[in-house]
Order: sequence, then structure tokens, then C-alpha cells
Amino acid sequence: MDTIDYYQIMSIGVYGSAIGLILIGLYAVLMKKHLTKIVIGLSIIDAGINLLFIAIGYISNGTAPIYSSQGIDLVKTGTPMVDPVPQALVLTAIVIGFGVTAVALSLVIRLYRHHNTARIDQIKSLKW
Amino acid sequence: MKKLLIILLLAVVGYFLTVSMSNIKFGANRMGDLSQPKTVGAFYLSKTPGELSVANVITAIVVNYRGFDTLGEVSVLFLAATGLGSILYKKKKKGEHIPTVNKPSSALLQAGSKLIFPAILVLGAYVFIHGHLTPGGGFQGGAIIATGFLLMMMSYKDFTMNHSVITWVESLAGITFASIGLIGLIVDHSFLENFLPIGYINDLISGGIIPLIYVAVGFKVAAELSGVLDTLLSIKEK
Amino acid sequence: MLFYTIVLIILAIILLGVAIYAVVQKDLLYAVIATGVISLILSVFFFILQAPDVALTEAAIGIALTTIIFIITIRNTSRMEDEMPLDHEPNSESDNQVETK
Amino acid sequence: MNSLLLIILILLGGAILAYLSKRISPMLSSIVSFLAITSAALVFFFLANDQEIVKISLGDFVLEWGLNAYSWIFGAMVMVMATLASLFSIFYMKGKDRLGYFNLNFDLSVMAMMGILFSLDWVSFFIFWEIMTWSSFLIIVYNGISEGKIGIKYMIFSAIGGYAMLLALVVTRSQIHSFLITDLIHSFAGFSGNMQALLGLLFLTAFGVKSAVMPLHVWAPRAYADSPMSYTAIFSGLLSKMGIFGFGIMLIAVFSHSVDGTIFVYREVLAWLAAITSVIATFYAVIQTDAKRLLAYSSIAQLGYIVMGLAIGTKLAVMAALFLAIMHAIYKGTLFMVVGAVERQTGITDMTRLGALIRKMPWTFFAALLSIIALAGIPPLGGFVGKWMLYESLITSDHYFLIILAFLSSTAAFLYSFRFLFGIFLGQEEKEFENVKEVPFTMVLPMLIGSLLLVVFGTFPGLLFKPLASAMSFLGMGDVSWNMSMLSNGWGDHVDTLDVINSVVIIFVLVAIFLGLKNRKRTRYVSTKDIHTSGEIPTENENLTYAVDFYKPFERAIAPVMKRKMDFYYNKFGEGLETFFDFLRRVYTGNGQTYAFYVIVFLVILIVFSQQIFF
Amino acid sequence: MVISPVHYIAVPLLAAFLMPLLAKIHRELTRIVPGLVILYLGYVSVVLMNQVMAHGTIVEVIAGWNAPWGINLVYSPFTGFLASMMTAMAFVIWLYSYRFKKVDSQPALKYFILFMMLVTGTIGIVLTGDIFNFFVFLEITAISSYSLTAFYRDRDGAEAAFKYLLIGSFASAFILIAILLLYTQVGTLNMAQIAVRMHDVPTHMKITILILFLVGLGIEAEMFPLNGWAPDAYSQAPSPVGVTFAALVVKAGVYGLIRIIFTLFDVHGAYEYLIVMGAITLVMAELAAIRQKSLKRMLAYSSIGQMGVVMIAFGIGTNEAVFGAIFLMFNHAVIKGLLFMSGSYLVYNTPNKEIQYLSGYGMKMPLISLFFSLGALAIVGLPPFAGFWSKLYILIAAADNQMIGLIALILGVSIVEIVYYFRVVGRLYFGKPSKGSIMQKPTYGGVIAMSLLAIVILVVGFYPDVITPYIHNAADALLDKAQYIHSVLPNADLSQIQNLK
Repeated sequence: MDTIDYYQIMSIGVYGSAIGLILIGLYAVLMKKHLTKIVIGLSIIDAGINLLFIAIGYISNGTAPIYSSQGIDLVKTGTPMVDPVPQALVLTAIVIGFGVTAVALSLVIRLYRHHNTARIDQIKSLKW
Repeated sequence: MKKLLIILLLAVVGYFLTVSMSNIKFGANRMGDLSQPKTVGAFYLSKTPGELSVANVITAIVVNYRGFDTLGEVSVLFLAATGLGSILYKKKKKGEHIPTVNKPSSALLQAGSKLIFPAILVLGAYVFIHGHLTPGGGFQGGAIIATGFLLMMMSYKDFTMNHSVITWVESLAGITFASIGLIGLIVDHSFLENFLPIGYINDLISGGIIPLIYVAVGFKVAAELSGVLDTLLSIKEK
Repeated sequence: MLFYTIVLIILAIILLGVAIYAVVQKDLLYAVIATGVISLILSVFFFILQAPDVALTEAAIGIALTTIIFIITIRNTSRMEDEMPLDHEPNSESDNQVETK
Repeated sequence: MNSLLLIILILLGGAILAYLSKRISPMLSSIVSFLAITSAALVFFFLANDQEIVKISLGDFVLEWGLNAYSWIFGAMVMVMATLASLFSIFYMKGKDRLGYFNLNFDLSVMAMMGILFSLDWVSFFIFWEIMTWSSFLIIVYNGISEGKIGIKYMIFSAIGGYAMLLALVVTRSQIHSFLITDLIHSFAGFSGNMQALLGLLFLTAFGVKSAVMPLHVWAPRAYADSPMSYTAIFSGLLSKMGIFGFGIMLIAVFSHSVDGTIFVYREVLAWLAAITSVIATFYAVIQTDAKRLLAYSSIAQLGYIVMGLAIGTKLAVMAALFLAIMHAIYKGTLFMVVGAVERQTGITDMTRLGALIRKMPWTFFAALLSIIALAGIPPLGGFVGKWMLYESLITSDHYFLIILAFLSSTAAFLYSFRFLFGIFLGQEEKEFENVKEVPFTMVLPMLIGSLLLVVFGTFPGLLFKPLASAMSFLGMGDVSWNMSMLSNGWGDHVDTLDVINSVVIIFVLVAIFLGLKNRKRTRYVSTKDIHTSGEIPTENENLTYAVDFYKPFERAIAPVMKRKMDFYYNKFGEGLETFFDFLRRVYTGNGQTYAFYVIVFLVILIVFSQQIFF
Repeated sequence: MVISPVHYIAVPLLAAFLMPLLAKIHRELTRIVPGLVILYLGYVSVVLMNQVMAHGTIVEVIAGWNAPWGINLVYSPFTGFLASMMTAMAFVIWLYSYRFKKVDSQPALKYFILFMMLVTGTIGIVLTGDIFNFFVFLEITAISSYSLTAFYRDRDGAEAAFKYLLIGSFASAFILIAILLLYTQVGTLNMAQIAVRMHDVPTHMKITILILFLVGLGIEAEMFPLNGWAPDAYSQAPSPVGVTFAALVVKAGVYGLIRIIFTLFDVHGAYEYLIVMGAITLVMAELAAIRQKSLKRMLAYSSIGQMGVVMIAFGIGTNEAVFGAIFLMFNHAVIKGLLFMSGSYLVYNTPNKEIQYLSGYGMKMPLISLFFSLGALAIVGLPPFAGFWSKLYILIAAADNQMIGLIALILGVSIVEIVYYFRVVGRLYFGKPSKGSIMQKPTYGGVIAMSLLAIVILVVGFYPDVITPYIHNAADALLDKAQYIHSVLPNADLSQIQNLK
């Protein structure tokens, strides 16, 4: 029973769900008329990208990049740690995504106040 | 019709992404040899225990190697809070209080949240204080604390965040972060340079400025997230 | 390994299902809860993929905070997706509006 | 200090000073402007010489200015006429709004013209060319007629011309790595045929716009007519001559180094266009009822002659063209001043309403008379000599059809000349104009100086032939034999212009005396309404003087030609474009989702064609 | 403390965090402090530009980790020039927005924090030498832009901001995916290191990553089909913010685009892509501009069109063309700044900011109208104003590359530009004044700001040599990829680096 098979299956699962999330999010942004739904779509896209980031940093049989007290020698023993850089980047990306979502939602509230609707195809007063 | 077109377009995008991801083997070690690092990942993994004495490599990256990103990230959150405030700004009449919830919550919830609230705060503080040792850190801890405040806001109709306190905490934490960076610039000629002794790995006090910054980040994130929630919750309902 | 793989595949299927549900659901409240579920599953993913820090962050921010601000938004706008535009004039909010004259 | 630089700086400083001094007094602004131009003129005539070279290093370019025989002629013309016009302007513009603005642009125009003439390289040529364009634009719109539509039209055509020049000069540079005009002249023959054709076309377009050659002329009539008259005096008289100046460089100096077929075709086509321009414009001039418009169309017609002469390109033709150019500057300048004077005193320029100002404004009439005679090409005055030379050159170069056209327009020119004179100064007196007085001295003086110049140059064309000949030899066109009052024609005959002129003057004087004696006793002043109407009593509002429908039969005769104005096609084209632009605008009227859709579509396009685009 | 590039980021951030506290001391401080900070950055610019001109590129290491391990700021003649330009423009905009009436009726503290962070974000984009840090600064810029667009909280502001946010989120998503793929291929985030390792990346991956970057950054750089948000955002944002978009934000986007194409990637066809897309952008934007009713919207389209010219010039890629492009970026910042500033005072009180109400404003607001006319003359490239020189350089460069059709296109579109600008100018001075329109007297700060810009336009127009040495160095620095890599990574192996232009 070699582990390669598992990783291939896992890769389908992880990559597949990440790309799937991105596509589903894009679909929501492009098709759905309700502003909140569009913002949901954006946050789904973000989630997909974050997953993709973590996925590319993963290493077979790897452990989390945290040195336990006895584990400083891990560098030499050869048990790999997963790549820490994508994780650090995702940390930043999540927070940024939250910020954008918050601003987007406040705009949704504002737009709803003014137009009394949250349908994006009703909100197009800027033409000239 | 449009639906079909969009699905077609998305199929192309999906195909494109799949093809490009299929070139990136899942679980492959792309970092290379840790003893002679060629990639940043390998470099961080190999240098962190020795040169920073930080157990959690991600914390080391987030706060030290790429601390500049984190400063930017904190600013993004700060900006989001500020922007939210300006977009939803409304002149409040003196002494006016807009209740966060319409109906008072059940007594059970109220009592429960009162009980759990300090625990949440302690948990959050723990998470960011131990950010360099265990998973977690300023962002996570800050978010947890904000959740605690959220709980209070939801359960108590009259619970208000003290804006002045939020502002102070937010500003002071931000200033701390930026000043630590500037001190590094003055002392060691490099912004955010680790100018404190790094101590021993897995000690609570280790890693030089890393825990300091993470604590500051924790306070800042907590204050900002609570501020965002407060702004959103105090919108007058239609 | 087998265990993780199975869990992961099952979660992936659930994840996509929930995501589709979040998109097609007309009641936005459910959709928002579904996004929260997505974040939840994601944080499990992150955990499996050896990223405990990210999992924690996603849990705190994605599940709790994002969901709550969505809910607040829904409270202030409309809950149903296919609401039709109302007949009456948009409310002018004169105290907020910038003077145009 | 270098006198060329000094001239430019005086004019620039004068412009700024004029703008600033408006704060003190509007009149002062005009006076400052006049003084600046006068002192520049003094510097030009007494200090400037062709030894001086200005080199300014700007950016990565070296701007070179200098003076030569060719540009000296134009420079002298510009300086004299600009001085006269600015003198005229002092009282003409008195009491109008925004004089600082007007004088600023007035001086800038003059500065730009001098700059064009001084330029030895294309960069400075283009810079001054464009300054001239926008400063004249700002004056065209000054009167505020039809909310600047005319200005836009002028600007569009000027931009087409200016950008054609810009394109031509950057292409030139990519060929010879130099912006010097002389380098272009010397290396033009070495270019490939296509390059010659392209550059020729572009440069001719550029200059064609300013000199109002046919398909590019539509901006001119209204632009000339709608500007303040003191400016039109230099706008029509001088600015258009900058196009002629450019044509001179291209057609004589640059093209003469090329014996290629394309260039020959250009010459012929240009000559034809110019001839047609002059005929059509003359016809239009005849049917105008507004004096300004009449003169504007007449200008276009006259410019047609000049361009024709340059395009024919024989020695005599070029001489004729340059001579006519100078004459045109003088008499058209004077005529526009005359109209300006009339407009200032009566408030209108409609020839059907004006009349009999001869007694009220005798000096103005005198200037108008002399200029009109020159314009019509009647012998005593300058216009005759030029036309005579032009006809002869057309005949000697076998352009028989062109000469028919030239004669046609020349004949028709008599019609509008007469109408102009009659409509304004002769005819019956109107009550309305009883209190009209002669214009102030400073307005009369420039007109009289202009007329005087016409008489002098008409009588002694040799005065002009001397510099013209040296200018032509500078442009590389051999010597032309000339004499103070003697012309040599292609067959070796000599025509003594003095004899011709003397005889004509004698006849003229005799006729005048005869008519004066004949009519002296029978003069009777009648009101406009005092006309025979065969029993119908005219109502008060009806204007039945024969100033209305003056040339009705003629109009009927030429009606088929005039049916569609060139304007019409341009307007249709413009409308079509606007519709198209409106269609494009709709790309940007979607909601947020539409734009998101664009992004995805663009991404997909890039994905699909990625292998074709990138490699 | 040694003056170093990080001051550009750290000092404004510190001030931004400090400002909520300062507001508690005195409200006026919130307005003054940003000005002082930007003034200080101006001083930093002067010092650093002198250093750079004398000694070459400065590479500042953050957190003591040398490149490629840590984040670094690269202050080359090119980035330094852009950063200094942005600082100068930011100062002018600050002057303009100081006590700007419409802004003043809103929470000024928030406005100035957002504005200062917007400036910091754009400067950070330009200075950073790290691709993910680039993304972070992009997000800082983006979030502050969204918030500022909706700052007036009126109907259309929110709509414009939402459109911007929607498209901007796409941009960040694509850029993130691109960074992710890039990281898997080269294992680093440092731009110089990426450039060194780029030749090892398989071509199809390069293209994939490049496409994502091009779409993502194309949105920020307002490339044609991706720029739907721009006119709305420009016209609905508060006027000072509109100026900031034109003068700073879009410059940062274009910078990102060309940094990716010039330094990071060595893919054939990218330059041609820039030319083609630039040309399409130019044509579409200028032709759409001519039919606009709203003045600010017209200016926005014109701005997009100018960016098209910049892209074309960068796409030509010779030293002369790049010189022209950078020069045009500078000119565009200054001139469009003046146009937006004066234009927004002109339409201050007109309904829907429409052009048709501007008749006769030349008499009522002589100074503002003069500024606008000056800007209009300059932006269409009429000599002797600043815009002429950059246009001339670009055209010369294009002619040297035998792109006569392209020149004809640029010039043809310029005619369109002339039409719509001069329509406004003509109306300003020569329309019949409409009754009852209320004029808005500009603030002193506004007048000073506009005068400064007008002086720059005139000075650069009459004597471009004041600025050309800097631009020459900047163009050289941008084109010399090996030098960039060498200054960041002194030990890098430069033998594999391809310079396509």
C-alpha cells in the first residue's frame, strides 16, 4: 500500500474543491443579482484561493512548521515540515479578505438605503 | 442564455486553473534542501530556531521576516474600520443609544455570556501571548476577543463599547508596532530589526520583539474588529 | 493517512455542496450560514493540511466574524434574494445627503 | 542680445504685460500690446540680420532660429501689418470686455508667427505653429458667436493640419535623425518614393489647412468673419500666409530636389484644388450679404490664387504668388480694418442695411476704395501686377484650364468688389446712420498707411521684386530678372508697368471728373423707402432696396454649384461619428456585474489565445 | 535617524495610528498632521533623490534579512522618481483638500486617515521589491480607494464604490492566484530573485502566471475592457480623491504592470500586448469621452486614454519611448491634477456636474477657468506646455520603430481629445452665462495648489530640462534589468537573464 495513491486522491480533493470554490464564487458574482449574494460570492472566491495556497505548501508526511521543545533537531532527522510561507501569506490574505468584505457590506447597506433595493441590475444610475 | 454563456466562460477558466494546477504536484517538496536553502521556505525553516528562537515558524515569518506585510495587514484592518466608519457615518445625537438588538435576549443566554465572556477574553489573550510558541497569534487572539465582545453586544441590549477606549487601544497598539519598527531602524539600521535578545526557544520570553509585536497586533486587531462590529451593530434599523 | 484522505474527500464533497447551496439558496440567511459552514470545513482542511495557525484564523474570522457581519447586513437590507424593487421612492435620508444645491 | 530672441521676448513680454495691465486700465492693455509690436517691428527692421543664429537646447532637442531672405519678406509683412492692426485695435476694441485676454492672444499670435518664420528646425516650427493655432482659436471664440462651434471647427482642422505636420516631422526625423529644415531639403531626394509621397502629402495637408485650400477650407469663412475685425486683419492677412510660407518651403525648396512622379501629381492636384477653391469661394463671396463674410470668402479665393502660383512652381508663378501674398496681406488687412471701422461706428456689417457712408466716413471710404481696386486687380494698384504675372505663368506652363478658372474667379471678383463698395459706402442714405461719424485718427491712420503701401507697391513693384528675387534664390530657384517698374515675361517681352498704370490712372481720373461734372447738379437725396413699387405700398418692415438680392440672377446661375456646401458633408460625417461614439459610450453604462463580466470575458480571451499572443 | 526609503511607509502609518488620538486634542490637528507628514516625505524624497542620482539604487532591507529572504524596498532612480512625484502630488492634493468644503462637512479625521493611507499604499506599491508585499500595498490602496469613493455617502458614490470594489476584488483574486503559482515555480517572493529564476520556469507556466497578472494589474491600470469602474469612481469620489486616483493610484497600477513585464517576465509578446491593449484603451476611452455630459466623467475617460498612451509607449520599449512614457506619467499627474481640481470647482454647484451648465463661467470664475483652460491646452499636447514634450518623445520613439500607423492613431485620437476639451473651454468663455448658478469660492489652499500645478506646467513646458535628467535616469533604471537584480542581489548569476528590449 503505497502512499502516493492517497496523495493523488487528496490532491483531487483539495485542488478540486479549491478550484470549485473559485468557480462557484465567480458564478455567484457574475450571475446573482442580489448584492449580498455577490459579496458572498467574493468571499467564497477568497476561501478557494486560501485553500489553494495552503494546498501548494503541503508536503507529503509533513508536519506543521512548529518546533516542539524536543523537535529542534527535526531539520536534521528528515521528517519534513510543510512550507510555512504560504501559510503566512494566507494569514495575511484572510485578514485582508475580511477587511474587504466589511467594506463591501457597508456599501451594500448604503446602497440599499438609497435605492431601496439590493438588486444590482437596478443600481445603475451612473451612465453619463 | 446568459447563464449558459457564463457557465461556458467559467468552464474555460476552470480548465485553465486545473491545467495549471496539474503541473504543481500535490505534496511534493518544492523547498529543497534545508541545510543549503534555495527557497525562502527552506530558509525560514532552517534559520528560525537558531536565529530567532521562535518555535512557531509561521509567527516568525509573519512578525519578523515578513513583518512589513503584517504592518500593512494591520493597516488594512485599520483602514477597513475607518472606511466602514466613514461609509456608515451618521451624526449621533448626544446621549443617543441605538440598541444592538431589538428584543432582550433570554436570561439564560445573558447569564451564560456573562460567564463565558471573561473566559473568552483570557483565551484570546493566551492565544496572542503564546503566538510564538503555539499555533495562533495576534490575529487569532484578537479575533477571539472580538467574538467575546460580540457575544456581549448580542446578549445585552444596553452593552456599549466605549469608543474612547477602543480608539486608545487601537492607536496605542498601532503606535507600538510602528515604533518598535522605528526603534529597530534607529538601533540596528533596519526597520523592524529584532533588537532585543532572542532568548531560548520555547520559552515564553523568547524571540526578542516578536511576542511584543504580536501582543500589540492582538490588541489592535481586537480593538478594530470590535469597532467594526460596533459600527455595524449600531446602524439604526429601518 | 487513509483516514485523512477519506475525511478530506468527504469534506470536499460536502464543501462543494454547501458552496452551491450558498449560491442557489434564495433565503440569504441560510446562504450566509452556509458560507459559515464553508469556513468551518475549510478550517478542518487547513488543520489536515498541517496549517494550524491558518485553521485558527479561519475559525475565528471566517466562521464567527464574517458570518456575523453578513447577518447584520441582511438585517439592514433584505432577507430574500428575489425581492422586487419597491414602488415607493428611495428614502432620501436628508440628514445624510450632501448638499447638492 | 540676439535680436531674434529679443523680438520673441518683446512680444512674449508684451503679451504678458498686456494681460496684466488690463487690471489698471483696459486701454492701457491695448496700448502696451501696440507698443510691444511696434518695438518688435523696429528691432526687426533695424537690428535683425541673417547672420544671427539662436540655439536653444531644450530637452534633447536643439532649437535653432535664424533669419534668411525668404523669411525676411514674410517677417517684414507680418511686422508691418501687425503694427497697423494693433494700432487700429486700440480704439476698435475700446470698451469691450476682457481686453487683457484679447491682447494676450493677439500678441501671442504675432509672436508665434515671427517664431515660425525664424525657425530653422521643425520642432520650433511646430511649437510656434501650435501656439499660433491655439491663440487664434482663443480669439475666434472671443466674440461668443454660436457658442464656440466655429472655434471647434477651426480647432479640428488646425489639429488635423498640425498633427499631419507632427507625424511628418517625426517620420522625417526617423529617416535623417535631424530636425533641421535644411537637412530635410537636402535629403528629401534620397528618400524612397513612398516616403516622399507620404511626407509630401502630410506637409501639404498641414499647410493646406492654414491656407484654406479646398477640402480643408470649411473652417475659414466663419472663423474670419466671427473674430474681432482688428484681429481678422492679421488672421486672414497673415496667419494664412504662414501656410503659404510652409508651402513655399515644401513646394519650392523641398520638392524641387525630387523629380519623382508622385510629387508632380501633388503639384498638379494642388494647383487644381487651389483653382477650384478660388472659383467656389468667389461665388460664395458674391452672394454674401454680410461684409465680413464677403471678405472672408474673398480671402479664401485670393489664397487659392497664391497657392496655385506656388503649385505651378515656375519662376514667374512663384514670383507672382509671393507678390500676391504680400499684396493680399496688405489689402485684406486694410479691408478688414475698414469693415471694423464701419462696424464700430454703425454696429452692423450687413450690406443690405448699410449704405451711403461715403459722406460720413470719407477716409475710410478712400482706404476701402484703394484696397478694393487692388483686390479686384485693376491696374493702378498692386493686385494687378500679381495677377498679370500669374496669368502669364499659367499660360507659359500650359495650364490652359486653370487659366480659365482663374479668369472666371477674377471676373466674379469684380462683382463682389463692387457690391462691397456699393453696399457700404454708396447708395441711398439711411436715417439710422445720420449721426455716424468718421472713426478716430488712430483707426484711420493704419488704413491709410495700408492704402499707401498698395499704391507704392502697385506703382513700383520692383521694390518688392528685389527681396522676392533674393528670397527665391535662397530657396534654390535661380534668378528672376526684374526692374523697378519693368516685368519680363516668358516670351522675352518687357512690360512697363508704369506705363500701364499711368494710362489707367489718367483714364480713371478723367472718368471721375466726367462723372462728377455730369452728376453735380442732379444729386438728390432720397430715403430708402422712396422707391417705385408699381402701386404696391411697401410696409415699414420690408426692405426693398436693391441692396437686397443684389446679384439675384447671378445667384440663380450658379445655384447648381452652390447646392451643397462642403460643410454639409463634413457635418454628416461628424454626425455619423457622434452616433458611433455614442454607441461606444454604451460600453460603459452597465452595472457592476457587467464590468465583472467584461473582466471574465477578457480573461477567457487571453486564455484561449495565450499561445498566439505570448511565446 | 538615517533617512531611508522605509520612512515613506513607516512615518505615515505611525501618523495614521496617532491621528485618532490627536483628534482628541484638537480637531484641526487631524487636518494639519497629514500635511506635515507629506511635507516630511517631500524632504525624504529630496534627500534620497540626491543620493540616488549620485550613487545609484538604494536597497533598504526590512527586519535585517537581506534579499531574497526578507522584504526589501528598492529605491532606484525609476521608483524614486515615481515616489517623489507621488509625494509632491500628494502634498498638492492635501493643500487642495484642506478645508475643502464638501469634505469638511464630513468626518475630516477619517478622510485624512484614508487619504494618507492611500498615498502610502501607492508609494509602497512603487517602492517594494517583494511581490506579496506589493499585493498588500495594493490592498491598502484599494480599501482606502473604495472607502474614499463612497465618502460622500450619496447614492452614486456608493454605487461607484461598489463597482470599484467588485472589480478590485477580482483584481486581487487574480493577483493572488498569480503569486501563488509563481511561488510554486520559483520558491521565492523577491522580485529580483524571481527575475533571476524566471528562465527555469516552463514557458506555459510563465504564460499562465503572466495572464493572471496582466488581468489583475490591468484592472488597476485601467486597461480597456477592465476599466468599467474607473469613470464612475473618478466622477463620484470627492474631487481631491479623483485627483489622487488620476495622479497616484493609476500610476501605481501602471507601475505594477510594467514592473511585471519589464523585470519579472521574459515572455515574448508582452510588449506587443501592451501596445495593442494601450491602443485599444486609448481609442475606446477617448471616443467614449466625447459624448459625456458630466465634466468629471469626461476627465476620467481622458485620464484612461492617457494611460493608454503610456502603455503604448512602454510597449514600444526603447529607451526613448520609456523616457516619453515616464515623462507622460509625470505630465499626466500634474495636468490631470490641475484639470480635476479646477474642473470640480467649476461643476461644484451644477446639477449632475454637467458641462452644459458651464456657459460663461469664464467671467464668473476667471481664475479657475484660466487654470482649466491651461490644463486643457497642456493635456492635448499643445506647445509650449508640459504635455507637448512627452507626446513628442513618444511619437519620435514610435517613428524610430516604424510604427507610423500607431502615430497616426495617437494623433487622430488627439484630435478627438481636442474637440471635447475645447468644447468645454469654448463654452466656459463664450457661452451665455446661465442665470442663478451659484459660484463656489475656492479655498486658499485650493488656489495655492492649483497655482503650483500651473507653474509646474508652464515651467516644464518652457524648460523641460528641469525634469528630464531625472526621467532619463529613471528610464535607464527601468530598462536595465540586470542592474536592478544586481543591486538587490549582488551575488546573483546574471548570465541567464534575458533582456527582450
